[in-house]
Amino acid sequence: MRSFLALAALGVLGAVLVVAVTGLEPFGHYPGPYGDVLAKVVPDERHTGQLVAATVFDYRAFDTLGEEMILFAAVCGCAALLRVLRSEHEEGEGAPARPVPSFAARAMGAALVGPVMVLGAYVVVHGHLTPGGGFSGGVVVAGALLLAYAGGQGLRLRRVGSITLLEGTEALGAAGFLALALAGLIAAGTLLKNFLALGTSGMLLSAGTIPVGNVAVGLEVAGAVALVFAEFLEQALLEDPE
Amino acid sequence: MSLLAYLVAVWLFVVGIYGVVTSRHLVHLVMCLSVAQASTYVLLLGIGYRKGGQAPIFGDIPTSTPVVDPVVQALALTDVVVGATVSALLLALAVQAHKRFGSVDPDELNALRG
Amino acid sequence: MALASLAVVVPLVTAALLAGTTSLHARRVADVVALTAAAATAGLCLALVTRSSDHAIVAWLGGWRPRGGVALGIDLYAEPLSAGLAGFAALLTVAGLLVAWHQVDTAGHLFHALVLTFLAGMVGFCLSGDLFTAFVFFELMSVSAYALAGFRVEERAPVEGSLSFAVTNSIGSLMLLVGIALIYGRTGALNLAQIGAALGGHSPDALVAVAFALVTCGFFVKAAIVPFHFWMADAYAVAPTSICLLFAGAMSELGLYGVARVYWTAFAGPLGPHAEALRDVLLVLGLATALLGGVMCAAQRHLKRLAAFATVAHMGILLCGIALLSDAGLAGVAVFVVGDGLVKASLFVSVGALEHRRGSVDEAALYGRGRELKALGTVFAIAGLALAALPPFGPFLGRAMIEDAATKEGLGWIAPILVVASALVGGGVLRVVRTVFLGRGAVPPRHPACREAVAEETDLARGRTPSPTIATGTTLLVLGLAWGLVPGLIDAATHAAARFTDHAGYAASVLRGTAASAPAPAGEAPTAAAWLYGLASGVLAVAFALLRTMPEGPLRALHSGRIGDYVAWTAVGAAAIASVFALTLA
Amino acid sequence: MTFLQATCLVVVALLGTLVVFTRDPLRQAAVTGIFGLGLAALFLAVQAPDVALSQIAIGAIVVPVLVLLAMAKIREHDE
Repeated sequence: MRSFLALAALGVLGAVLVVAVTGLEPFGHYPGPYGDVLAKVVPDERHTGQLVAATVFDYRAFDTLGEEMILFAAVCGCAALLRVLRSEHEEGEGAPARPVPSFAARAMGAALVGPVMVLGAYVVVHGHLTPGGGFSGGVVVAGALLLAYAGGQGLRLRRVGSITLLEGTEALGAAGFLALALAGLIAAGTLLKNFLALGTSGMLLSAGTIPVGNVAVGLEVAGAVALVFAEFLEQALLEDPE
Repeated sequence: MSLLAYLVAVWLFVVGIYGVVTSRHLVHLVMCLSVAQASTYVLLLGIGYRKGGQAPIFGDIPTSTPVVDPVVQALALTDVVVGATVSALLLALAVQAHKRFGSVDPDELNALRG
Repeated sequence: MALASLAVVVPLVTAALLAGTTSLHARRVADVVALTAAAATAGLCLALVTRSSDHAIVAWLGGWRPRGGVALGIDLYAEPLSAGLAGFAALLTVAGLLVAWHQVDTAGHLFHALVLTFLAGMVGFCLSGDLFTAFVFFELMSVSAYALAGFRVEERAPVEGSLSFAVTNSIGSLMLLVGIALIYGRTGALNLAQIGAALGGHSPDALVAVAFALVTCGFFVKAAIVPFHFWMADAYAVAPTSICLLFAGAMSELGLYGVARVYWTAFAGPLGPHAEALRDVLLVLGLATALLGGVMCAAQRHLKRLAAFATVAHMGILLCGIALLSDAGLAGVAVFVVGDGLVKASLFVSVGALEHRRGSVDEAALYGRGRELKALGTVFAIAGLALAALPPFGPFLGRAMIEDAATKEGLGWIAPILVVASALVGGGVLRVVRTVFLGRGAVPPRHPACREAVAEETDLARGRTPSPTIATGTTLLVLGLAWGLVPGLIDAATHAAARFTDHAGYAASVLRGTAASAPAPAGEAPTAAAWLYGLASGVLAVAFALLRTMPEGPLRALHSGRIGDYVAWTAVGAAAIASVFALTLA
Repeated sequence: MTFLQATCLVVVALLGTLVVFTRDPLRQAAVTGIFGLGLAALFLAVQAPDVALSQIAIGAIVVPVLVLLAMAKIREHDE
């Protein structure tokens, strides 16, 4: 009954949407003007050729601010929803040990942590020159932390205090991006306004606040993703209350 | 042919929602939602594409080269993050639902009705 | 200039600081810091209201002003109505945090951080002059809200309610985003004023109509307009009391604000010639929502669900006010939002207090057990009468202005329907006074949803109601009652609404930086007919309260609690609205 | 539209459908990962390398890992 209702409704909705999209310019004929204006002004005004980075971290930086805060709120939300309640408890000492990864797997994991971490950092700091940036790079760094875990080096997250550390990193990244936005307000009179020297296009230290924003976002994303991984892992290790 | 990208977007949207309606497993439901979410990426990038345009990064190409729209890419980036965060939250809720109800069938969650 | 930016950034910075120090366990410090931030946000928004009383404040973030009519960056746009709504949300946040003062489990400072990101989302959404930015902050609000609704994870109901909430609202957000993408594909613009300029002057085609339909549906999901309303009772019944009052008083209203904002900035030009058709569709939806919400409210035995369906009914009344597409109607909506929001927030606080004192929210289980709680019973009774729009309180003034505006448009016949809807809501609340606080009359049957054990939200086990809760609940109610008596309110609201609907002035102030000279029409006090309608709905509410059972028909069975059903209805609603818009507006 | 783009679009549509109709969540997690990579390929084909990288990070790392962790929790009692 429900699926028939849904089929009929979605059939109609799909048909209406098809009619609507026929009103769009044909594929391959972007009408502008927004993107074209940006393509014209960014290289001179922002000293970077990475139009997407300039859009994300300057012209539409407020969206990115909101996006980072969505990520932040979601991480707070996951941490709150998965918090360990008093009625629950961690596996006791006598609980069966989880299978230990083989030596080869651990060695592989450990050997990869460093290079993957470096790769992530590289992607983050080159965000104003090449594709990638804070978001992709941050996830890669979080992936490195996961590898470290898979390598058997970070068991018992809560006890080691790494969750607190990750929380701190995440909040620091979020606060960092907010601070960058506020610095624009203080130094240049407008929220999110660039206040750093633009430098020479193509150099690592150029494009003003864009690379700084990338680093802040990278920190936040790395902390956030790793934190969510940690929360889910901790749940998987919990005993359910019966 | 010029409509293919948009039609694929419409299809993903519709089929994703159909999956959500008929889903019998919360984790499956979350994945269906992400399929519907993917329709917005395809639609946005399809709209911003320009025939023969290069990626909007003037590194090795002169700044007079025609490029595809950077704005939709910025929007899609935000969209990807939003989709992922919602998935993470829903998965956290699915884990809790399993703890409280002993089931992940959305039709067997029955604490509320009427 | 900086005021608008700070109103968004202050709660966000505070949230980041609180979350970063979550392991310090300094609970009262977190309470005070969060309260200060929310109060500061409210102050900033109210300062924006006064500063923008002559001409709107446009803040171009990053300093990127538009060139040749093309917006390069994002603007925040503050005028009395938008800044006022943001300020109202901030005030309710202060109230919510006060109610949460004695909430036991706040998961470190995560609860406070989430409340503040929720607030920042609402403020950013209200002030955004850019369609996609509005979407981003709408999502910030939503994501925080999902987590807050499910905050009491130790129980079953919050998990289920939060899941329904998150899934249906995510689908709403998707529709909104598809609509935004379609608009961008047509205009190449995201700035609302620029979209309005690009769309204006062309007669709308299917693309424009469907895009507007999808944006509207996305907002309607949040506003719980029929048939997108199913999730609302489930989410509101399970959230902590402190959050319920924010949801009912501010979040739902923001959905309708979104529709109004997008219509009057971007679509009023192209859709203007089809305003009649649009009005009919919105009116049908509004009246259906008002009646369904009223019937379901009166049929409830679960007090939090009762309050939630009261919200649904009032969303319907608000939509009717917007549907008139007139300044006078919108002015009534603005007045109603505040008056009704305050009273409803106080009702949620009172239900929370009752739950705290008697350990239940089931009317049957509570029968006669509220006899000693005289003060609380009085609050319930006054709230019931005010929600029934009895003159001269806040909700009455708003509804009266909507009714008079409707009469002016030749739609006087909707007034009696709104009377019935309000009376059903007020009757439901007054019936609770009869059964719980007076212990008179028929015993209501038990409600299946009430069998859930009610966990303690506060650490004072069944003792007195915490004094911050009493103070907050009473203050909210008194403010809601007094709202109808504020001198000059009608003129101010009418002026603000005229500014809000002036799309040419909006475009000029955003794209060309000229201070629009807004027309300043005088408002009109409620007519005798509106007073009579107000009295009638008060009397009718008392009559409903005395009835043994309320007719509910098969409606209740539709509210099955199943996510799949809810999403199916969402698809039905979207398909219907999109096809009707495509046929009549294009 | 180039042949590459058309192919990617069709593949993405098929994989998306497959995700919806794969009812076993563990198998679905794998299909979702492939769907995510398909999307990334499509994004590269329409000159959106930034989005493609994010999509790989999300679609191939974050979401599948979260699904597997959630399933690890959920399945522990079903066995």
